Amino acid sequence: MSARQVHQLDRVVIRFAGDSGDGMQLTGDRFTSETAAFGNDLSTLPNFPAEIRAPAGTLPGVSSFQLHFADHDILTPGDAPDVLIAMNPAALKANIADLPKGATIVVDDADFSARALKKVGYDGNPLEDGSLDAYKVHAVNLTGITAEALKDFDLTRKEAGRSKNMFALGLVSWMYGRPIDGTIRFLESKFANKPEIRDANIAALRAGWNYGETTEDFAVRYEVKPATLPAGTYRNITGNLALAYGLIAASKRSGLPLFLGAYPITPASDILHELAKHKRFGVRTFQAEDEIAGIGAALGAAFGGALGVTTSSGPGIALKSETVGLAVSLELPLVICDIQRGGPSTGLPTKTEQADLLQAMFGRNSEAPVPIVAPASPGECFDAAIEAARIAVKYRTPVFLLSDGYLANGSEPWRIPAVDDLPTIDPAFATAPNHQNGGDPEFWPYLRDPETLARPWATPGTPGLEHRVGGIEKADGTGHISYDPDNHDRMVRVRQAKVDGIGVKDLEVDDPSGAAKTLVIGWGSTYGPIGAAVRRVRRAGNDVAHAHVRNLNPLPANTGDVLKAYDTVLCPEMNSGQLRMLLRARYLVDVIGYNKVRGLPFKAQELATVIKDVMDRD
Amino acid sequence: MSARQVHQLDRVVIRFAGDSGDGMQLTGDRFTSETAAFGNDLSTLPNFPAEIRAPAGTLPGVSSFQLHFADHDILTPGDAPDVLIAMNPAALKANIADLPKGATIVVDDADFSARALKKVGYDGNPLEDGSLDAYKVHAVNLTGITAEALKDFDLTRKEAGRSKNMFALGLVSWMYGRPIDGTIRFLESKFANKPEIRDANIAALRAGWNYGETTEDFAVRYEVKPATLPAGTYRNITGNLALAYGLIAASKRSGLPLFLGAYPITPASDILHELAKHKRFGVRTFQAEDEIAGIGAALGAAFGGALGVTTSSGPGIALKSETVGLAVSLELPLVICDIQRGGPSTGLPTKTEQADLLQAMFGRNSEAPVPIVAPASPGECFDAAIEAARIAVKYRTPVFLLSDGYLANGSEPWRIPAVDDLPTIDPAFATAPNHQNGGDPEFWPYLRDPETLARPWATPGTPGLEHRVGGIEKADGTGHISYDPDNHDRMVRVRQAKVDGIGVKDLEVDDPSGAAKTLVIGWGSTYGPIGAAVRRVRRAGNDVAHAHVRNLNPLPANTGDVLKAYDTVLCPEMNSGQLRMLLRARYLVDVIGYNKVRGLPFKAQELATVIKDVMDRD
Amino acid sequence: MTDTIVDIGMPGLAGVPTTDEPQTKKDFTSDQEVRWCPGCGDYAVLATVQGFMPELGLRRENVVFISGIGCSSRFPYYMNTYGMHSIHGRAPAIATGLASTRPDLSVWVVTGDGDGLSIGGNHLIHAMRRNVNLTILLFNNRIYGLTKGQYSPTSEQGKITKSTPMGSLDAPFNPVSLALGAEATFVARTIDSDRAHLTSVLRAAAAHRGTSFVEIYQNCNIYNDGAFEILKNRDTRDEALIRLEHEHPIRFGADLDQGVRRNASGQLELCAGGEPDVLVHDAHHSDPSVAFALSRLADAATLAHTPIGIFRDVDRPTYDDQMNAQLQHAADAQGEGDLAALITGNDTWTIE
Amino acid sequence: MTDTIVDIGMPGLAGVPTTDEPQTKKDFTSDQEVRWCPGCGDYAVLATVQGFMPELGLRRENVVFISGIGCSSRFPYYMNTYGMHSIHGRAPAIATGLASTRPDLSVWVVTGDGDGLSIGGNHLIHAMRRNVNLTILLFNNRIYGLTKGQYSPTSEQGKITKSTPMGSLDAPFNPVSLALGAEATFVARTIDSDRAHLTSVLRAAAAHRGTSFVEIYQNCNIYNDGAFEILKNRDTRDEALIRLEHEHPIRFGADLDQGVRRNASGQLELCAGGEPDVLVHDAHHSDPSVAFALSRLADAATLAHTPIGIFRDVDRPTYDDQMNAQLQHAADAQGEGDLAALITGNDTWTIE
Ligand SMILES: Cc1ncc(C[n+]2csc(CCOP(=O)(O)OP(=O)(O)O)c2C)c(N)n1
Ligand SMILES: Cc1ncc(C[n+]2csc(CCOP(=O)(O)OP(=O)(O)O)c2C)c(N)n1
Ligand code: SF4
Ligand code: SF4
Ligand SMILES: [Mg+2]
Ligand SMILES: [Mg+2]
Repeated sequence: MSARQVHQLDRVVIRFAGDSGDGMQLTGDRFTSETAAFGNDLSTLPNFPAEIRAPAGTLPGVSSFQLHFADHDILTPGDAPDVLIAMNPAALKANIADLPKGATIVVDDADFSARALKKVGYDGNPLEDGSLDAYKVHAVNLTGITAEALKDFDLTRKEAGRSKNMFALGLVSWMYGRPIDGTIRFLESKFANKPEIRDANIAALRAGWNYGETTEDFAVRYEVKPATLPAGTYRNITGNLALAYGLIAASKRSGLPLFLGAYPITPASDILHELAKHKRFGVRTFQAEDEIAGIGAALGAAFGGALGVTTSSGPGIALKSETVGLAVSLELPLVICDIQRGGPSTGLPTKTEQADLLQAMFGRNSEAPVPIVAPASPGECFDAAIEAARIAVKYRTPVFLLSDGYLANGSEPWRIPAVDDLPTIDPAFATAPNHQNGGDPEFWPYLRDPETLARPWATPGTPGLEHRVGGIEKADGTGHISYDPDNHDRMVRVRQAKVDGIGVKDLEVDDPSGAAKTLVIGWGSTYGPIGAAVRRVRRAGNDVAHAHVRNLNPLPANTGDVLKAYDTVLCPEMNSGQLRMLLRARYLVDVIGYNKVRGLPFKAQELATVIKDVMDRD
Repeated sequence: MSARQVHQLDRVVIRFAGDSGDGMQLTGDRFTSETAAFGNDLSTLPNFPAEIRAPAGTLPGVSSFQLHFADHDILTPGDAPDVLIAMNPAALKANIADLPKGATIVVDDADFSARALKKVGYDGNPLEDGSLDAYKVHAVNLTGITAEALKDFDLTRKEAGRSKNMFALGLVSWMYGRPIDGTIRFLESKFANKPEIRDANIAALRAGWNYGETTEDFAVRYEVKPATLPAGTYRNITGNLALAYGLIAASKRSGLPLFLGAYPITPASDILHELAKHKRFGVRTFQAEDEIAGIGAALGAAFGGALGVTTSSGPGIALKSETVGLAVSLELPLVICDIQRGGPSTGLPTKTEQADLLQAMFGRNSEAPVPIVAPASPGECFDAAIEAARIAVKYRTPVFLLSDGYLANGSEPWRIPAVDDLPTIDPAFATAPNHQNGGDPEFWPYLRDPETLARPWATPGTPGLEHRVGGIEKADGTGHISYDPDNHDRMVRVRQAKVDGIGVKDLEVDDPSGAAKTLVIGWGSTYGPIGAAVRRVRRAGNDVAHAHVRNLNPLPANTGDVLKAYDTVLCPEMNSGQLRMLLRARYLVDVIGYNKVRGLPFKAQELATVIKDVMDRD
Repeated sequence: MTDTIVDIGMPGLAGVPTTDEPQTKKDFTSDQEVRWCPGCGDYAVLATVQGFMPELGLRRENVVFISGIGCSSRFPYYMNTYGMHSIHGRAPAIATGLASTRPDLSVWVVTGDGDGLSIGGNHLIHAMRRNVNLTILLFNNRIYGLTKGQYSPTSEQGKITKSTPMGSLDAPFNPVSLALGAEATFVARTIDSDRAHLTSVLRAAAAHRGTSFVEIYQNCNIYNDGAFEILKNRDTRDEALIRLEHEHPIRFGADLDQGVRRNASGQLELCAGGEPDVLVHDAHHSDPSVAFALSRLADAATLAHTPIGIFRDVDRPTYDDQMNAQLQHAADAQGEGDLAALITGNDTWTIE
Repeated sequence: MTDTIVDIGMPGLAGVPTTDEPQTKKDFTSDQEVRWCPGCGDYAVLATVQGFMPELGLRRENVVFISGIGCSSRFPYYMNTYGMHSIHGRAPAIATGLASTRPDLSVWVVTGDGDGLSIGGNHLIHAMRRNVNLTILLFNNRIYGLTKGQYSPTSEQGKITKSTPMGSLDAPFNPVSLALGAEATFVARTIDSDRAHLTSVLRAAAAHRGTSFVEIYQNCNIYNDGAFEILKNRDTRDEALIRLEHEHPIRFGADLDQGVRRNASGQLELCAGGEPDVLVHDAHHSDPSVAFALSRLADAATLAHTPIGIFRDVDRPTYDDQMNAQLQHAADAQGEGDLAALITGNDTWTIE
């Protein structure tokens, strides 16, 4: 390391921002890997426009990636960046408001022409008009220097300029002492058959590092020591990747071949893309003509004895609702993953939201109860997938898994579990008749397990168990069509009782002092922000409890007791109060809501303030 | 009238039952019209199988029609029949359990052969084995006598036998002194171009009447005096017919051409059939390729300035959910009629249920609030249609109208309103720019009416107001695409506030003594059974209040006060407790549920007992 | 699950276990009471299918019937095999998932003109495009039966029904033309009441590997009685029906006195049966154009000159076979998946 | 709402009010910033459509563009007319409701190969069957653009995409064949970059009364760049493109040295342009068979010998015209509806 002065920091929030075409997501991903490899705890927040590539240099075209890394365990991508890397005026304009005074800005000043500035509504040049005086600004001609550095390659200046993101990455890696060999390896394999591009990018990366090393512009480097997390082998993982792996794990642990029926939709598509890569695991992926065919095919596969899965987001889930009702009536295992995004309707396709809870609970005709699980962090998507499959197979029922855009694309270090520690799932297929009619053995497809109320799962190919199932009401037991009023009433109750009876873990309450009077309850991806906020409130010397719901239907048996044990219950949600409504209806507890639907995760400070306010009320 | 002895009765419940092919629905309809014309109050309950014509003489093939008529106002089709007309052994077997001891049975004994009996599981002949001793049984060879009576027509005995339903109608009409000239007129027009059939049926009808008049078999006739209802001109009407008329009325009173986009489904299809007849009213009916196209076309028509309507039942409504979300986002008027039926999935297509309330509330992605209205009786479907259209047009929003199979096919006398008394609906189309940009006038499609929060409705063809709308989140005001976090949060709140702010009538409470401590609250078609039950409880000397919710979203402003004014609140529903959940969540009142999902309306006696039990609890 | 696989010379059934035990119609008849209207054409089709199945000699437990909603879609309840009565229009999608995961099953779809061509049209054309190994029986009665008689996408224009009291407005689909336009590899048409013909078409459909689309004209004697009378009535059928047979000249009429040929401008036209240039039917031709032209001979309104039989029967790799091949290839090339290795990936770090 | 209706010799626009004020491309350009990727073929199509509209001389306020979801479906935002960016695949259904109620509007649908042929396939074929008076522009880039590059129903078999790393398995739709199989009355194909050809097709489509289906080959330079290179590249296009013109012999090649004729067995085949029996194109023929045969000339994988231009253009009463006629007829025959009489009916009784 150079003799440059080094500042110790316990945590840093850094944001890369540029045009959709500038490769900011890739740059962020790489810096994240370096940081993970270095051993910091981290949390990320990608943020990109719905358009593929809105015109260069415009505000709608800005894409960004935020990373929070620390020497201790952290829960969120950070409220406000300490450092902003801005690749053009638009990126600066679009992000400056989020920066606290004193923050560091590294900005590519290659094109701050009047035209470029006007395009984004700058009257003057912010680099000159003093409007950035409150920040530590490093204006560097990243494009120019990169092009210079690559002049020996046979690339046009324009082409060479494209590697500026790697130059920036090299520079920032130097600033924070990140190893770059991982990125070099990555570039080598990614551009294996485009050697010119490969070498150019690697050269740019190195040039960036050296630029930091050599120029006087950067007086200090920063060091963030590795975090001490629980022992184990770690990797960085996004929610969608963890979800895909969880589904494959569930397939392996159940011995059921995995069948995914899906239609592409943001932010769920990557699960389809990931699973499509793993055919050697016996994974079948079917890109259907629409969402209805996607879930239909998954249900057909389930009828045949596969682990049927369908993945989508809000609008696609709405289309599946009639078929979900059929699955409830057929009582076949099915996992339905809803990677929630901003709505209503097309809404904000690339932004996050958790407003599909009530759709999952009630979004189909008549009484059709469906279990719901929801992971609280990217890594938990792995466990949630296995849990959803477990419930689906054991109870012969469709199950909703509610993730969201933030979990899907956000990442965190994940302790890799030992395969043998993963739960096993027993399909317990029916193999023989289960009823005697006089002397003759018969198979009754709706004769239930008295304990779980699950019906037998007899798949085609099993001799002697030939039977027909359908969406018309069935006679309890035989499963024959029945219009009998009392039978219908009984079946409605049994389907409800089966879901209500599903065994789920008790709700855990984090209340270190045990003296808290206020409980903050949440579900899904608000876990991080709530957890971080609660820590702040405690650091400020107050007692507050936090409980996070992972099984939303049925709710943990102790939920009512937990709620009633506190004077005040606050439920922050990125919706208009959906879990809040369910809790109030069920337990008649005056749960208070804090609801913001901005397409972005809560900020820890924001929630800390809200919690404090609520506590001060009484 | 013959010198036969005449018994005065205040009310009679009669049920016609036979094969799907025996024309029981028609017979019931005719007897209902005669009874209406006679001036009794009445209530009907058709009940038929999902199969078009299950094989003759089998239990699944039995179709029935129940009619309750009285000399006072009544609220339900009656709990148990005083008289059963059974056209064959299957009809007897399928209905006998519903008859109280002492009831009268008129049964066609034309085919009580061993084969026929065995087909329905009779070991012996019930007409001979004494199993019917507790009833007044008239075994008459209706088929034979009818054939005899028609022997002069050139019809085979088999063909002639088909008129036995008219013979039965004639006989029963005689028993209760109903005029039959209306039916004769009906037959004359129905079979105008089949003179042979026409005359045969009329002859059979007369023969039936004369049979009663002449044979000794029927010793008594019964008389039920006309009821004294509020002054006015009345007609008998079913819920589906009233709903169709209500939509046409809304079209006339708003000046908006009516466009129905629908896909056939039981029990909603008859609304499509009815509206298709009224092209002279400028009504356009579009039988779409599916439910999604049905609502899509209706929405397209609404964009063009029509009164867009779509009609369906549970499974079809589930398919429409994504498009409902689009309508919420576009903020265009749209009326969505859900004629609820038994579920989940295909369920019990021809049976009633009220289990789509939560689907209407929450059945789509993200936060997409939609107003909901629900008629309480067949006749009220007329007003509900107008109310739904009023809200849709005034607030530029999709509106759900929740009817059900019982309201749809059931009928009651309906006081025909004077057209001029019907509310008028002002489309208030936008005709000019609503914003100044410097000097230039602009049209902002999302610039709202400060009071209703409704946006302007500018239809194509209006010069100067050209604009684009879409399902992506829009900037408050301009309506341009906006991914701005705060704008999204604001829009979510505004859409909710608009619906919450809809002006709806206060909840009326029926509490004559004002001393009741228990409130029974319901919605939809349970109005009749609850009302009748409440009367019984009161007749037994107890105080009980009844409130019936017609606007389910938003709920009437006084709902909370009403609930809190009683010690005990009971909410009977033909679902697992859907309104109950909404009330508990919103008002934290411990509403008790009574929930039966049998595909049939509640019985008054059943509810009376439940109410009494609840009252005795405290 | 599969065991004895005897090659019965039917590519469509390769991989489906057979049985040596003799089978009869009764073996394929379930204990459920049939609930169609007396006289419904569905009875005839059911009887023929039940009577035909034993010929295939498949293990009953490896046969699955999947249907949507409609009178015809009640079909699976009456077959003593595995079956699913699903929801309106979705059977092809559901069957696609089942067939793609279970090569050891013989999967049949039963649908109607409303179920398959109205709400389910998209799933149907996509199934044919993908060429999933399914046999689709579309019962075309040119009406919505179960919902009591509205017009359907195959009803003749101007049809008066409950929903169209002044007559329907839209031109009907020609299911055979639609299937050919959707890249179908097997397309046939037959009639409920013609047991022999229906059986021969079922045999060819079962033999075909890929999506076999079979349109069955079916009489709804309650809401559209006599819809196909012209093709059934002794006096009219010979003139109205054109029976297609592979490699045979296309002749029809009481004594084959009429035929089909191509006229100067390239269109097909009717001619005397004796003409030398009468078209010889080639169901196996890779180009669907002639089959398409044949599908246009019928008069949409009267059904005069309606060709029945197999319009097209060509080979194309099936979706499910290719999917299974990719799985096999992946496993062969990279070895069975190792879960531990997968979830570990290449970028890890360890904390003691 | 309608006023001055000048007959501009375009049946498809009869009833749509025109204006005398001169219009320019700018009049049809909205103030919204276009957000497609630089280089996207959509820009070319947008420019051509905006440039073409003034030729029609319609009142801007009587023109409506309705789209689904996809990159191409952002189109309406950029047209300074009325417009709706609806939901995925549903534009044809929405447009059907609008067109049926508003004969005074010129209704355009913009969709993509995924929007229109995958999720929206059923609405598309039914719109064509009904022959609603719409013009449907299907932007076919043979890929899902907006969702970042999965294969689509028009992608060539074996296509490697994010969702098909080992290659796609299903045979693509030929949109023209599908449309012809779905009873379409106007079917054409053109190319984003060929402004003159695109304009001529738009003109004919607008003139046609009924559903005009226009497939536009559109380059997605991000996820499927060069998909139509063979049809655009100077060196290959003459050999690859077959330009159809009504009543003209079907010739192609640099100096029209190639042609299309019908061979002995009745199939179309390529031949020397000079051959006497080169097929003369007849877009107005009532029988779609020849048009269908032409649609099969193109090689689904390479697009070699791809016909462009108008395959079919025939008259058939439109759904909306017939619907309006029924309303008119009902009113004429029975008089305008009387609400009071309607709700009263004939079976009433009065209580004083
Ligand atoms: C989602 C949904 N929409 C509508 C219906 C009502 N429905 C049941 S069957 C049917 C059409 C039946 O016609 P077809 O498919 O031709 O079958 P058929 O009864 O004529 O044999 C309809 C519209 C339904 N059950 N589900
Ligand atoms: C109901 C629903 N399903 C899926 C999506 C995601 N989605 C948006 S556009 C699209 C396909 C776009 O392909 P195409 O129609 O060819 O348009 P292009 O982007 O290629 O122009 C998909 C799958 C959605 N928005 N809504
Ligand atoms: S309604 Fe028609 S199709 Fe349905 S069962 Fe009866 S006859 Fe058959
Ligand atoms: S992704 Fe492709 S289709 Fe979409 S805007 Fe970019 S270039 Fe055009
Ligand atoms: Mg049918
Ligand atoms: Mg595309």
